[in-house]
Parts: sequence; structure tokens; C-alpha cells
Amino acid sequence: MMYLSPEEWSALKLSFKVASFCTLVGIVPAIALAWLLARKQFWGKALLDATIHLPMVLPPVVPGYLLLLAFGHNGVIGHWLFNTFGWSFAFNWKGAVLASLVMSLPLMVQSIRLAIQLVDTRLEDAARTLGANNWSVLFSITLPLALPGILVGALLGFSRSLGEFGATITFVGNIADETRTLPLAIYSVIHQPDGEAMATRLIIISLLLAFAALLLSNYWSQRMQQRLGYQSHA
Amino acid sequence: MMYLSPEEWSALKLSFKVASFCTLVGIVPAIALAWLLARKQFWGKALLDATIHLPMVLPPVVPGYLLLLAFGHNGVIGHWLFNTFGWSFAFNWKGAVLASLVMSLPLMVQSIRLAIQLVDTRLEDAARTLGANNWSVLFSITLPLALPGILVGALLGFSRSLGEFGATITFVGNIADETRTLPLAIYSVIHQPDGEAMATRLIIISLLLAFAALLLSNYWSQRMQQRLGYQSHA
Amino acid sequence: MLELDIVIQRGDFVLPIQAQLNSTVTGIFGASGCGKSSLLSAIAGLLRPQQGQIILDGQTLFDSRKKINLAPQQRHIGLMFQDGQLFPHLSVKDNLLYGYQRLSRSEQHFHLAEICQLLEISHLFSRLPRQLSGGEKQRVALGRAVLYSPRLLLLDEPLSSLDETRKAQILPFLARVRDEVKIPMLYVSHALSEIDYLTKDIIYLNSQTKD
Amino acid sequence: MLELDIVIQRGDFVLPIQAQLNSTVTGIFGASGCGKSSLLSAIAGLLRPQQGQIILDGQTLFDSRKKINLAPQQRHIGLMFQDGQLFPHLSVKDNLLYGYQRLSRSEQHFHLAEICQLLEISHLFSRLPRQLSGGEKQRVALGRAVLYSPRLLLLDEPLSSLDETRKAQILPFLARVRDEVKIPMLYVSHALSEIDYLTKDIIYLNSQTKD
Amino acid sequence: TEQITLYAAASLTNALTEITKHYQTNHDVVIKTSFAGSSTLAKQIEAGAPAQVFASADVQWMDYLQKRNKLQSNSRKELLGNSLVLITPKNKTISVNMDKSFDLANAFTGKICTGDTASVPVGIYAKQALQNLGWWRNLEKRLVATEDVRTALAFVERGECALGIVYETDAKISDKVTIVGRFASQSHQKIVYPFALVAGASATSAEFFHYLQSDTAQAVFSKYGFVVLKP
Ligand SMILES: Nc1ncnc2c1ncn2[C@@H]1O[C@H](COP(=O)(O)OP(=O)(O)OP(=O)(O)O)[C@@H](O)[C@H]1O
Ligand SMILES: Nc1ncnc2c1ncn2[C@@H]1O[C@H](COP(=O)(O)OP(=O)(O)OP(=O)(O)O)[C@@H](O)[C@H]1O
Ligand code: MOO
Ligand SMILES: [Mg+2]
Ligand SMILES: [Mg+2]
Repeated sequence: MMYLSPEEWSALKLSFKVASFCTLVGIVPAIALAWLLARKQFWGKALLDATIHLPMVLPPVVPGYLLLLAFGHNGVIGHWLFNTFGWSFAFNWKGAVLASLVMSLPLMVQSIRLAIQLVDTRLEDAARTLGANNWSVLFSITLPLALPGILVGALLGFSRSLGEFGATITFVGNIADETRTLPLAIYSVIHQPDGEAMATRLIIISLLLAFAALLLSNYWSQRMQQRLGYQSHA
Repeated sequence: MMYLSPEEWSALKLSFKVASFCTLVGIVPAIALAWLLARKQFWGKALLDATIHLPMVLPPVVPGYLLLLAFGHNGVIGHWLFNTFGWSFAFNWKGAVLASLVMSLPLMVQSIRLAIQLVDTRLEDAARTLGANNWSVLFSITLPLALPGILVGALLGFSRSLGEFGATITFVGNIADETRTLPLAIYSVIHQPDGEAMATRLIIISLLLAFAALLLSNYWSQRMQQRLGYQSHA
Repeated sequence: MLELDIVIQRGDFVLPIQAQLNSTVTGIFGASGCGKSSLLSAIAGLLRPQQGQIILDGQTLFDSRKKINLAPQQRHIGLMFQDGQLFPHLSVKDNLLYGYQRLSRSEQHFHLAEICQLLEISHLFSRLPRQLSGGEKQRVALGRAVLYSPRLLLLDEPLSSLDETRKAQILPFLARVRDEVKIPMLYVSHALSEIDYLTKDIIYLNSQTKD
Repeated sequence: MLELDIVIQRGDFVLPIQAQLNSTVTGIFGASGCGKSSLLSAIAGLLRPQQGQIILDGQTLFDSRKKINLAPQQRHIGLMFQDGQLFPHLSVKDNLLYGYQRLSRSEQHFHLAEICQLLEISHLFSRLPRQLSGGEKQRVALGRAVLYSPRLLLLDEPLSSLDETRKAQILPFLARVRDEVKIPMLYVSHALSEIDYLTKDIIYLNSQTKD
Repeated sequence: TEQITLYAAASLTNALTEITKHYQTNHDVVIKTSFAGSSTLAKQIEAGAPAQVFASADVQWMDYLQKRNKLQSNSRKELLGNSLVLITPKNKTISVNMDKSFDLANAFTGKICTGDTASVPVGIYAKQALQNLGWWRNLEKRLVATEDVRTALAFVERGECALGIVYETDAKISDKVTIVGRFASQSHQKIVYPFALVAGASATSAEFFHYLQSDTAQAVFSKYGFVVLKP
């Protein structure tokens, strides 16, 4: 096994941190939005749906730039957040999480929404006749049955975050130890004369990280499917 | 309504063409791969799964560069394709389709796979007892029931293709009328000091295109869900 | 006491029902497709009647004029579905306890062990629904509804997939539920003999189709 | 003629069966959970027996030693599932025709119209399964299996959700299928009266649990 | 220890990485770098990024910040220069005369690549030079624009493009390309890398900014092929 240089370690840890936070922070709103879009009719639904999706259909610099305008030190929201809570997303790893989140949210929402739509509403009805209120139904029936979709959503979100480059560099820059995730580090070494060997190392690190995430998620989803009985009749 | 300049028209048409081809060409292999991953156990399955996903977790320049190495005029596969079939992906819109495809395939595969996993295998069994062979089962039972997932996959693939930038510019460059899709055009103007107004126009064009795709897919999926009976008890 | 004065509509199917049910068990009888399951759904709060009112023991569950429509979970009415509707991701035990565990101690009129012994499902506790036979599913569904100790128990062909031996065990138990715990029931069945065993009050449903 | 000599296993459940079925209709009778549905699944090719062999009219469908295991679609055996298993995305008509349309003209022993009239499901043609009542589903499932004109018809409690009037209509029809079209049947039911009507040959199943 | 943040054009990555490493061993400071496209960096600085030193790959984005009063007045220095060259893959050289009489378009088959001619500095210079030589019109259709110089270089290295226009610094570090022509420096806007202190920069960063102009630092720049411009 190869040894990692401090810079490589730093990029690896940062990527893992950003992707994990992105997934953890994003999954709850993603579930909420997915549920809304799957099960509710409301005014402005198409607009909400579109808004979530927009970052996907634009080159990532655009969402990155808009984030910079909104959440930068001088941005309207950024200014307010800083004055009110002392939070700042500008040019730090939290901003990298935010950029990843914006880019991966549509993927998370769509998978979870799909799985929720495929849950039989008659089972939810059955739960209601047994005294479960809307929250109980959600947590004991809908979400457990939609779990395969939630896992796929989390995996896609994590992966997208691992690969996120354009929005991140545009919003928070390419600062070592702070925002230089693996994709940004790869970009940096590609710009060095003898960078190919270093780039290859970084790419391999990325792949190992992604592979681990994939195996983990497959392991979970397999266990889950057996439990939920999706896999054939035993 | 604003009038589009010839360059804007060209980028719009090209983006639409590339995203449409990407979706149309990609959906069949995506379904095949999704089905394999959802229903079959075979040696190398984890590896296949990982390979499909890799482009997602890397900064898009890397898949773009690898495509260049493989499918360029002097790439191993590119050379062979050209000599054997006279096909070339280098520096033309077909290459842009290929780049988009590589980036959006994981999204298509995952959604479709999820939906196939959620199809009750006992219905497939029932079809077999009525004389349906494996192909008939696939086309008359599995895929129709997985249709919501296929639609979501197509939508994600189309959207991802609309927004694809990094792999495209790295693989086929930014050539007017040939590979300059909306993201490439936006990138170009956004990096000019006074490009913001032009960028805004192009962004709005992108958004309209994406919005149309979204509405269309929502319309279809709604009709389908009613038909398949996923939406509540009538 | 259950007062019904509703019109149920499903597509072309229309069923107006007016009834005052006073006895603890009422049998519901009618041809396939005449609206028995729909009626139970309406009482449980899963199917909104076109119009009318449903009053249970003086409490209005539904009133189209007053725009009252209690949610199913507020009605505390147990419904055993014709097709079971067991939760596929929960073990038999968790299915059985699903409603039960939401009750306060004083509302729990039964013991899990007792019910399961009677229905002969104790050995199935750790199974998932898909690992059950047809009759086993039906017994679990019955147990789940009974354990919820509802104010009113709606049974939709509860014994249709069971053998005579089991029927002969379960019917006396339902009679005990009626007499000792005094849970009123609506009992849908095609087998007049089952209904006869439990009650002499029978509603015969006849549907009409809108044209 | 059906020759069975198999051992079925599902989890802890083990059922060895040895039988030679010669009459056109054989009733299968046994307590809930004794393995009736599993037996039908094994014959239809959906459940692989642990060992043994299944021979139908001289053709080996399954033989664990010779490693023969014909796929369900190669057996041309019709199975009416206990829980219907209608295709939720297909209309009633398309469900009915699903197997039928795969047959050549000469193999089609029934007419759609005739079967549907008898089962009283013609008015449901354009409905989706979720828009059917329990008994209507059962009738469509029966129609689907019969229309497939199988070499052997496996019926898993086909009339359990139907009223007496309908039963009294359908049983004579099944007798006609037996006598005129000469399709042999295995008939699972808890109602001895139904079985009695069709045959005197009854297999009583008794399961044993592995320990 | 104090911290200095250096925002620099991606094409300076290698040189500046070496210089900052060296500087940190001799000084009690931590230098944080952010390497990206000049336009990205300029917009971030405009939006309040904590940059103290900015090194741009072209004049226009430095001007952009200066106009918005984001720079420390009078700190701007045009430290480095570069020149523009025409390259071919190593084994596919062609002979070229770099003057108006030469018909470049007919002297090769295939594509020519360089940075995006609207937004990437090298492309902007290339377009000016081609126009100046009267070659632009015939080549425009065969032009493959890239995201940055490195991709253009890669296209030529791989033989995907027959010709490329890149900075001399980039051409020199690759052994897979041959320089077949050098554009006269007056055929395009002067290629310079302006450096400046961002408004509000600390004294420590001013010291580092000074160091960038020192002989030691300049030797490193030269090593990577940049032309060091004497003030
Ligand atoms: N997937 C499974 N895993 C473990 N045990 C199973 C599984 N499926 C069925 N069984 C058990 O196998 C036995 C036979 O089931 P089967 O469905 O054949 O019964 P049955 O005779 O049709 O009963 P019923 O009349 O209730 O439908 C039952 O005891 C059941 O609990
Ligand atoms: N979603 C629906 N859309 C249209 N019609 C429906 C729907 N659901 C049920 N029906 C019709 O409503 C009628 C009553 O159905 P219901 O399920 O209440 O019958 P049932 O009396 O329970 O019959 P069974 O004894 O067969 O279960 C039937 O004619 C059925 O076809
Ligand atoms: O500032 Mo750059 O790296 O020449 O675009
Ligand atoms: Mg019913
Ligand atoms: Mg059974």
C-alpha cells in the first residue's frame, strides 16, 4: 500500500468530511421534500420541484457563483447569517458542504421520492386504523418501506459530493486544508508539470473512498431487502 | 419574450440534441444494467456496479480526460472504431453525447434499479405460470411496473446531460456549433468581466429547457401513477 | 350504538345505507361486490362517503353537512382487512403489537400471549408476513385488530381461509369478546353459519349501479 | 396422471409427499399452514422441492437426481393463486388475456366472453385490479387461470371469498371443465362440500416440522 | 503564527507552491493558497474572500478589482511575462513561417486548439495574434477551445489536435510537443502576470509580497519558464 503525503491525507479527510456532512445534513430535508412532492398537492409544487432541480441542469459554476453572491461575506443571506448567528459559509469547509448539498439534493430527493411513491398507501391506511397518527405512519410505515430509496439517495448524494468540483471552487475556492477536497486537489496537480503521477494517486484515493461507500451501501441495502422481503420468495 | 442570437440558438439546439440523444441512447443499456444489478447475482457484480459509478465521484475532467485517452483519434478504442466503422467521437457532438452519457449513466441506472427491486417478484412468478418466458416477463411485468423509476432515470439523465460541463469540454473541447452546448457557452461568458448579462440570458434559456423537461416528465409520471394505481385508493 | 345514514360511491358503484345497529354483533351479508368492504372502510374512516352521517355511541364520526370527518386514528375502530394488509417489513409480533402498543394499560383488554395461543400463531412471532401461509396471515390480521381493543371491531371475512377446526376454535372466542369484553362487531361473511353463530341481526346489502 | 414423490422445505417447515393422482379432480385438504399452497407452487415450478420427482403424463417436470427442472412457463400448468396475484398495471381484460393470448388457436379451449359471463366479470373489463372487491378479484384470477387452458389446473381456495349463489354457479362450470374439456385439477379448499361436489379423491395433508 | 492567504491563477500553481514552501521554512507564517482561474478568484475577492495577495494570469481581472477598489493602492506589480508559441505533437512537426504571407490553414490538416478565446487568457491572446497575422478567419472553424492551457496542451500531446497555441512555459515542460513557431510579442497584448496586495492586507503579507519580487523567488519563476519582468 502506498503512503499518503500530508497534503493527500488532508484532501482525503476533507473530502470524507464534506461528503459525510453533505449526506447527513441533506438527508432529512431531502426526505421531507421527497415526501411533500410524492404525497401532497399544493400550490407552487411544480416550482419547488423545479427549484430543487435547477442546480443539476446548469454548469456547476453557476450555482457556485450564485452561492457566492448570496452566501458570501457581502451576500444578503451570508451577511444576515453572520450577524444573526455568527455563521459563515464563505471560503471554509462548511461552504464546501453547502455547495455539495445544492448539487446533490436533487439526486437525493428524486430517489427518495420515487421510493415513497411506490409505497402502497393502503398499508398507511391500515396503520391509521390501528391508531397511528400521521407522524407514526411516516416513521413506522412509509419511511421504513422507502428505505431502499433513502439509501440510494444517500449513496448518490455522497458520491455526487465526492465528485463535486465546479460549484465548490467557484463558491469557496481551492484552499488547502479548508476547501481543497480531492477533486480540487486533482485539479491543482493537473496544473503542475509532472502532475500526472500525483493525479493518478489522488484519483486512486478517490476511487477507494467511493468504492468503500458503494460496498457499504450495497451491504446495507442487501440486508434491508432481505428484511423487507423484496428479494424473491425464500 | 427575448429574441435569441444565432449563437444562442445554436447552443440551445445543440444542448437539446445532446441531452435527448444521451437519454435515448442511454436508457436501454441503463435498463439492462439496472436489471442485472437488481435481479442477478454474478461474479464481478460489485466491480460492474463500481465502474458505472466511478464517473460520479471524480471531478468531471478526469472522466473527460480518460475518454480522450480511450476514444480520441489516437485512443485505443477511438482508433479501432474509426478504422472499423468510420465512427469518430473526437471533437464532435457525438463525443459530447458520449461524455454526457458517462456522467449520467450512474443516475439512470440507480433509479431504474431501485424501481426494479421494488417490483414484487411474485407477480413475475404469476406471469411465468401463464406461459410468459423471461423476455415476456421483463417487458409485460417488470418494466411496466418499474416505469416510474425509468422515467425518473430518464429525467435525471436528461438533466445531468443538460448541465454537463467538465467532461464535455475536456473530451471534445468547446467548438462553436459542434460541441458548444449551453453550459459551455455559459462558462465562456461568465468568465468574461462584462459577461454577466449574456450569462443571465443563457442561464434563463437553460432553465426554460430544464423546466419543460421537468413538467413533461411530471405529467407522464402522474398519468402513469394513476394508471399503475400507486396514488392512493381512488 | 351505530347510526348510519350514508351514501357510498366508488366509480359507477353507488350504495346508500341507512341503519341503526343496536346489538353487539351485526352480520353483514351480500353478494360479492355489493359493497360490504366499502361500508367497513367508510365506518373506519378510510373511505369518505358522498354524504350523510355516521354516529357511534353518540359521537359524530362523520357528518357531511357539519363538515365533520374524524381521521381513522381518532376513531379507535379496529378493521380487519379482507386481504390482511399486514406490514411487510414488520415481524408477525410487531404487526400484532402495532396498535396494541399505542394503548394505555387500561385500554389493553387482551394479552398478547392469550390471543396468540388461541389463534395458534405464537410460533410465527419472528416471521415476516411473506413467510406465512394464507390462513396464517388471516389469523395474524385478526389478532392485530382484536389486540387493538377497539370500540368497534370490523371483521371482513375473517375466517374465509381457515379450516373447520380453526373456525370452531375462533368463533367461540369471538363470542367471548362479544360477551365479556363487550366489543361490538360488524361481521362480514359469506358463510351464514358463521354469522348465525354470533348473532341473529343481519344486514343484507343490495347495491345499485349509477346510470 | 400426476406422480409426485417430493420433499418440500420452507424454513423449518418440511413436507414429504408421495402420491399418484389418477382421477381428473383431486381435492387437497388440510389445516391452515399444512403446505397446500406450497405443494401447488412446487407443481407449478415456482418452488423447487428439496428432492424427488414430479412426473405429469409421462413427462418429467422435476427430477432432483437427473437435474431436471422445467421452468414454470414450459410446464403449461395453470395456477390460481390464493391471493389472486393479479397484475396491478393491467386492466381486468388484459389480466384475463395474459395467458390466453400466448396460446395458439387450437390450444384455446374457451372463449373470453363465455368465461366472463359465467363469472359475471364482463362489466369489469376496463377496471384495474385495485378497483375490484375481494370476490371480484378472485373471480378474475380464476378466469385468468382457466382461460390459459392448462394441461393441469391448480386451484388454491378458488371460491373462498364468494357468496353461495356464485359458488353454486361456478362449481357446475368447473365440473364441465372436468368432463368436457377434460382438464385435470387439483382443488385446494377448506370447504369439504365444494370438494365433494367435484370429486371423491381427496389427499389429506399433514405437515411435520423439522427439529 | 500569522496567516497569509495567497490567491493565484492556476497556471502559477507549481512555481508558487515551491516558493511558499520555501518561505514558510524561513518565516514564522502559514501561507494558505487558493489556486483557480483568475476570473473565479477575482469574483471571490470582490465578494469578500480573505485574500491578501492576488496573482492574476491576465491584466483584465486585475483591472476588474482595481476598478472596484479591492486592491491596496500602488501595490500592483507586473512581475512575470510569458510568450505565446505554436506547438505540434512531437512526431508530427510542420514547418511554419510566422508571418502574414504564410497560409497556415493549408499547411496542416486537423484541428488547432487553445484556451477559450473569450474567457481564458491564453485563448484571448491567441485570437489577437491570429487576427494580427490574418490567419483567424480561416482557422476559426477549426478551433477547439479548452477550459485552460493544460487541456490544450493535452490535446496536442495526445495528437488529437495537429496544432496548439499555448504559453511557452507550458510547452517547455512537455516532452511530447515541439515548438514550431513563436508569436511576435507585439502581435498580441503583452502577456503579463500582475501581482497585487488586496485591500486590507497585513504587514506580514506585504513582506511576503516583497519576497515574491526577490531574486530567490524570481529564480524559481525562471526555473518554471516564466519571463521575469524587471521593473
Ligand atoms: N417463505 C417461508 N419461509 C418459512 N416458512 C414458510 C414460508 N412460506 C410458508 N412457510 C410455512 O410453510 C407452511 C406451509 O405453507 P403453505 O402456504 O403451503 O400453507 P397452506 O397449506 O397453503 O396454508 P393455508 O391454508 O393457511 O393457506 C406454513 O407452516 C408456513 O408457515
Ligand atoms: N376503486 C374503485 N373504483 C371503482 N369501483 C370500485 C372501486 N373499489 C370497489 N369498487 C366497486 O365497488 C363495489 C363494492 O366493492 P366492495 O369491495 O365494497 O365489495 P364487497 O361487498 O366487499 O365484495 P366482496 O364480497 O367481493 O369482497 C364493487 O362493485 C367494486 O367493483
Ligand atoms: O488564470 Mo488561468 O489558470 O490562465 O485561467
Ligand atoms: Mg370485500
Ligand atoms: Mg395456502
